[in-house]
Amino acid sequence: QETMPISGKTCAELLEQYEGLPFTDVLPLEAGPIEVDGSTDEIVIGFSQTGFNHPWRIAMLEAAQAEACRHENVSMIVLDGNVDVAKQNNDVRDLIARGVDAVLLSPVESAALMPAARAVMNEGIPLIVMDRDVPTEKTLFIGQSNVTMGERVAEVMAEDLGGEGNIVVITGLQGSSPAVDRDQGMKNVLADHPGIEVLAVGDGEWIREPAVPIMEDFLTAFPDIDAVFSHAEESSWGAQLAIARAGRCEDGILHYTFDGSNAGFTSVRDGTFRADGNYTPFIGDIGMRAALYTLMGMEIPGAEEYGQPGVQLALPDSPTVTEANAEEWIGRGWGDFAPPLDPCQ
Amino acid sequence: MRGATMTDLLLDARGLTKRFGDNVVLRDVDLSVAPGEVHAIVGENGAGKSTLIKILGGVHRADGGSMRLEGREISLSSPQAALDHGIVVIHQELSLAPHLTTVENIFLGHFLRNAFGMLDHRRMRARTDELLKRLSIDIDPTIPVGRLSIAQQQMIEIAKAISVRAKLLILDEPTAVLDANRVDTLFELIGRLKSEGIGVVFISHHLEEIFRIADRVTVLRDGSRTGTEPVRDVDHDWLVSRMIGREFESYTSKQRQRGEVVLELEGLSSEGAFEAISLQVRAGEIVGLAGLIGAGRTEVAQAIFGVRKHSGGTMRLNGAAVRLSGPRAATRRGIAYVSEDRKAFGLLPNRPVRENMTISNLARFTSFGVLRLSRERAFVREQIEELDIRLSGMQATISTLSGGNQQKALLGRALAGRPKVLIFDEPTRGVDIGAKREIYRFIEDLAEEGAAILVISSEMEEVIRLSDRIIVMRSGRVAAELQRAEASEETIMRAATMA
Amino acid sequence: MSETTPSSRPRDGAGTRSRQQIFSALIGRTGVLAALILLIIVSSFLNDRFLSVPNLMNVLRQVSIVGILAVGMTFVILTKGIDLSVGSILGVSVVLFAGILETQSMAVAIPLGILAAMALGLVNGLGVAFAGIPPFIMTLGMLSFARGLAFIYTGGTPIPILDEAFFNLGNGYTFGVPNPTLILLGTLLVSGFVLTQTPFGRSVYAIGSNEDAARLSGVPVGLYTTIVYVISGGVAGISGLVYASQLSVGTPIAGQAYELDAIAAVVVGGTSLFGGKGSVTGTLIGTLIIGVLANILNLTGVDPFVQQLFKGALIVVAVFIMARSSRA
Amino acid sequence: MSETTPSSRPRDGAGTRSRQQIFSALIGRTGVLAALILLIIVSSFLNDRFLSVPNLMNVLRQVSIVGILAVGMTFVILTKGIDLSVGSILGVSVVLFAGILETQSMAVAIPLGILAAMALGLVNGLGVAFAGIPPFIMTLGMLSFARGLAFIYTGGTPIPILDEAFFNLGNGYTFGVPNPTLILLGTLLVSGFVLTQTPFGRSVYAIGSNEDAARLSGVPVGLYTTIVYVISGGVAGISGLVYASQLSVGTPIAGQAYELDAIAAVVVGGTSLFGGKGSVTGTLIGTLIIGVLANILNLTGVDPFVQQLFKGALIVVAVFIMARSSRA
Ligand SMILES: Nc1ncnc2c1ncn2[C@@H]1O[C@H](COP(=O)(O)OP(=O)(O)OP(=O)(O)O)[C@@H](O)[C@H]1O
Ligand SMILES: Nc1ncnc2c1ncn2[C@@H]1O[C@H](COP(=O)(O)OP(=O)(O)OP(=O)(O)O)[C@@H](O)[C@H]1O
Ligand SMILES: [Mg+2]
Ligand SMILES: [Mg+2]
Repeated sequence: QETMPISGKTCAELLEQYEGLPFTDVLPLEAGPIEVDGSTDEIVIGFSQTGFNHPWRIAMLEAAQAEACRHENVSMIVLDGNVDVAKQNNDVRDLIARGVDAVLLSPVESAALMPAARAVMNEGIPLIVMDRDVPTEKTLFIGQSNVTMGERVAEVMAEDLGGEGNIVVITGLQGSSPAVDRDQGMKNVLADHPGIEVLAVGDGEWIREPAVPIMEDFLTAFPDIDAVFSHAEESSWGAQLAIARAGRCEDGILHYTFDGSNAGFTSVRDGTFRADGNYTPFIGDIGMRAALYTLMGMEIPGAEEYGQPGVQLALPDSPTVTEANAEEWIGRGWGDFAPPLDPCQ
Repeated sequence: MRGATMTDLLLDARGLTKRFGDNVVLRDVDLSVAPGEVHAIVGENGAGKSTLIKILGGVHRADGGSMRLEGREISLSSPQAALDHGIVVIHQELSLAPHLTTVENIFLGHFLRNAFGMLDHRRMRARTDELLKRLSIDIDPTIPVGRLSIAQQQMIEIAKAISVRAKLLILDEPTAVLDANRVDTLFELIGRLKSEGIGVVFISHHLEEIFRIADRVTVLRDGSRTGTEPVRDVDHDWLVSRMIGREFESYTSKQRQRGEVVLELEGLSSEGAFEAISLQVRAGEIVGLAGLIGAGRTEVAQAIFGVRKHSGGTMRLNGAAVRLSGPRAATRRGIAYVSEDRKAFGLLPNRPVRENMTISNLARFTSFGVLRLSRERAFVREQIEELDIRLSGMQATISTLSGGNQQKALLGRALAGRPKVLIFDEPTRGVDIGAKREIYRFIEDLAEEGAAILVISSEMEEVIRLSDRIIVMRSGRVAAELQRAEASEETIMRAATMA
Repeated sequence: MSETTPSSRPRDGAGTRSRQQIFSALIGRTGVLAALILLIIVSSFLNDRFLSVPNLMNVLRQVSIVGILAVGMTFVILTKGIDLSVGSILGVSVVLFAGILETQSMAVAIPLGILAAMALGLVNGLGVAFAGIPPFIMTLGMLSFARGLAFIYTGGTPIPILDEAFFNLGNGYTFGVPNPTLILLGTLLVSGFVLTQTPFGRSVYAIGSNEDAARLSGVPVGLYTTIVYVISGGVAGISGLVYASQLSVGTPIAGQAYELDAIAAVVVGGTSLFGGKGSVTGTLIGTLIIGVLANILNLTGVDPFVQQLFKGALIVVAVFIMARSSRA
Repeated sequence: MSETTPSSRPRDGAGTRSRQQIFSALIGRTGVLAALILLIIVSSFLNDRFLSVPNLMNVLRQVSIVGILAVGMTFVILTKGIDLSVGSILGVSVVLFAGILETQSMAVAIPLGILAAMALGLVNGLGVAFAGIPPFIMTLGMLSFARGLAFIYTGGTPIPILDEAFFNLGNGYTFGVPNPTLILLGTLLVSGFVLTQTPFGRSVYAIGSNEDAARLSGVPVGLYTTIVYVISGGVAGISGLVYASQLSVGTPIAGQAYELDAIAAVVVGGTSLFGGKGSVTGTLIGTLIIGVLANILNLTGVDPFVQQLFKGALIVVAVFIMARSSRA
């Protein structure tokens, strides 16, 4: 059986995953061929993704691929923006040149994809923007806000700490938009909690490896750390490893993190993390359905003005996952891998 | 040797043919060497001598022909294979690793190992000391060879060659960078090897050396063998005529008109290189700078050209004291310098001949900041004609020319700056006898046109032949100044070596 | 690995060789062009939209940023150097354009951004030419340093560019050709002219071919080497101008890893990393080869992970074929 | 840029110079060490925890991944080559360790992962040594190619490693020293021994110093050059082992851009990019200089953006000082 690009999964596997997706009731769509103007000709949907350097991005793609698998005349072209606005700009134009029927776009950078987005709309091709917005005309925007997500997680932290304490921050890749937004969210909250001091900031690049030496050095430099605010689950796991190595498990350093994977939720349940920003990648299938709705000439229920050009689809909020709701969320996050062993346990 | 039977021969190569693309550089060449024989090979630049040697050394594979060593057919697929057969080659290009020490270079490719298969440093050091002593080389064998002089490096190559038990030793122009004393040492060594029954193949452009040590000589012209004779049966003229395919017309130099003093050094010193050098060169005069290698002649030239700082003394150009900041300033003042080391300091190897010849004075071919290519081409064409440079066209990459023609192109470059003072450092190193004469004529013509010329050469014959006056240097000082009439190999040598 | 082997000494009387030389020179030069044409032909069969005018315009626009960088890189590589910092310098100029445009006009922002890029190039040049630091190391340090500057300047947050005129500069057309493409062509023409028609250009080749010989011939090697890095920096600034105006955002990560793409374009275009040999025309062709490949892989929807394989293999194969054909 | 200048030629009768040469050689070698010691002294004043045993252990562990890569890189650079693909090869081995450990034991996973890394190194080696592709280009292609492989193998999603014993390998201690540090030291000792005490090792220097000379002396240049890239690949695999076992995750982006860190460590450690000169001891010191700098910048809480500036400047300054002192 044919495998899909990137994920390397077959439609059978993807359809099985589809069952577990949380938002299949948003813009519901029957399985089966898509009929446009009475014909069931091949429909090609272009998907320009920010980059595939993070499994969150792949989970988003897989959700879209699963939706495509439900409709035998729908196929996809998937392009990798390589976390480079210029490359993604080119990719989108290649999709136009290729003559795709609709474009799904998850931009690297809001403003930078504006010209490409305009070009898509000028060609009369439906444009569904996901995750990060583009400040220009579009068919639909679907996304959550990393700023408010950051605020929620930081609120949990502020409450846990009772508004008093020393924290260190391990950011996502410097300059990348979710890192900037999550940081902004945290700063918004900390502005109200002057008792919480940021001791140091390091660049965890979304991954585990750089977080370990950074945290080790922070532990050396600061005898009293109450919490680690990290932009990525991977970096948090790395920080926990550093804590264990330093023999500081007893300090009870708390972890606040983001990404919303099942593994992350498991770590919350097991007490490794205190809170996990539940930023869902399962907008991929919604985006795919929105594109198909548009092609079929159907209204998108729930689409609303939102102060930017175009309309948006407001998603039900995904609550921040803490001890209280972790059990309930395991299996509803993304990714089917296990968290690492907690070296402190 | 003519009567020698096949089995007596150490090496018997027949019908060797070599093509590069569709350019046939060796055509059906035979070469045989008997044990204890020194067999010389001569020929013009590009005649195919080194190519022949490289086939014998396993660097190139012949396209045709066969080789027998001690009567057995051999086939050499790599330098290693040749070494395994006891064929040891000293190539024309120095092949030492400059960062490695003398010890390491000597044993490179056949390191001595201890019982554990690891390097046996002590044994290698001992063997090295022995070899160096045998060749009277006085150096520290544990410093990188890149820090040694070219002559010393050449001697190390020789030491390296005899460190393996060779049956056949092949030397491609080993004497090109050696001074008279070291040539003597080398020839003594060859004599000893001969007596041990080792066969030697020897290449040189210095024909007198052939008569000194060779038993037989083979002449190559354009890739074909034009003769093989016992040396005692032939003379200089025979060799030359076989090499260039015609008789050499004898040459008489014309009288030159001397003018004002153009270049004058007074008590010029440079720490560690030379001291209190005073000399004058007049317009229309050729002054020779003779001496042993290492006497400091190149350093003096470098100081004049502004490449080397001088700590004391004055330099005057047309009577006015000058201090040059570098080659650019020197070129602007009308000084040109042709380096002794063509490869390192002369050629722009992957650029066309045209660009090579004009790089020293592009301003001359520029107006309003833009190169005037037609003006450039005219100059280059003129020089090619003047110097009789043989090439496919001025766009040919210079490294595809033979050594002699490369050298001529660089002489042409020197003229781009319309110099009034020219310094030629070893202008005929590695150049064949035909090209050599053309270069002499060229230098003399320049002088006749009024240039002031300084010629540095380690070849006595050359200095004597060219110079109106000869300054002999020894250990960084002027040892003697000889007028043309007093100059002979003997007087120069005495001045150059007397303690 | 080295280019001169002991066996490479040529023979006299080159007459017999000349035909062969011309032939191999032609293959060498047209080899790259032939590869491009072949790629175009194959692509046009793989996808029928490939040869459409809008798509060709796309390709031309898409290659412009890296293409411009590659032109500057050509100067550096011709001198036997390398400039790993062009991506970061592009990043600095991009954030400067954005930052200055917040309060100033284009007429102020453009020259300032490009001057800053030239200044960074000047530091590279002085380090290489006068402090004796190997180009690889000098520009590796600058890669990190300049990127740091871009981050510090922006505080890590992208600066949006709202200037409409600036936007049009990067996204508009002149005589039906996308402006970025015109900027690329302009850079290319000027560079080609400088390299082939001026004493400076000639000297750049000489320095790369044999630096010591160039110095002894009176070429001001230090000065010219410095200028070459200033050019590379300035050209990175121009490329940054195209980037910023096309994408209307000053992001501090702009241009990350572009140096490798630029180097690849130069080398695929036939310029030797050993200096002294090559041309900006070759660089243009190299850029187009890489650009067309990326385009056709996208058009045919090849798995992006597999595209990485292709990209890696292409560089090697292209250089291998070129090495073969120029040896033949 | 080139190492010989017309004025740097020594004169005959080397006896007079030898004392000075020994002196400058000493400075050259101890220059790097002195820089490290100076950095350590300064650091101990900047932060009083710097010299604590746990922190020093941290530094030693932190440098191990790049340090091991740098040891392999030293071989390559000594031959005048460069290996830009080590980061990607590390990535391939990391995902392989993780993938194989899902179903197999450590005893299977470790050799397979390292063998795969050596195989990729072999491709590099054959390309450089026998196809005549310049090392920069060959390994640039491999950089992209191997990264593509890692992504394809994982489908882009990290593979967690749950094997307890494997985790302990990367995080445990032996004789009180962190295992990664021991692996680094082991790699270093073996490499140092090979480079200085075996015919192969000296031949590596000879190839970098003068490839033609080495060939003419009967050194099997092609074979040895190939082996050098196999070593570099294999050592990247070992480094990948440290990575995977420390972090217990097989992520396809493991090791991105590490090649530049490794090269920086080698060059700061005094090995010449022009081949033939250098040592793994120097590489260790270079690695430590970079590692200590990163550590002290973290300890003193310097802004990550500013850290980039320091890192860039350090590389250049270190090499500049070394160039000076070895010239003196
Ligand atoms: N590797 C090669 N590729 C192409 N042509 C070559 C090669 N090596 C040598 N040749 C040609 O072979 C001819 C013979 O060169 P060779 O080096 O044998 O001459 P030679 O007699 O040693 O000259 P010289 O006296 O200058 O050393 C040269 O003209 C050169 O063009
Ligand atoms: N190409 C070279 N490479 C290394 N050392 C050299 C070279 N040429 C000359 N030397 C050394 O430089 C020192 C200064 O000698 P210099 O060249 O000035 O003397 P010279 O009398 O001109 O000798 P030569 O006959 O070699 O030109 C000597 O030790 C000499 O051996
Ligand atoms: Mg020869
Ligand atoms: Mg000399």
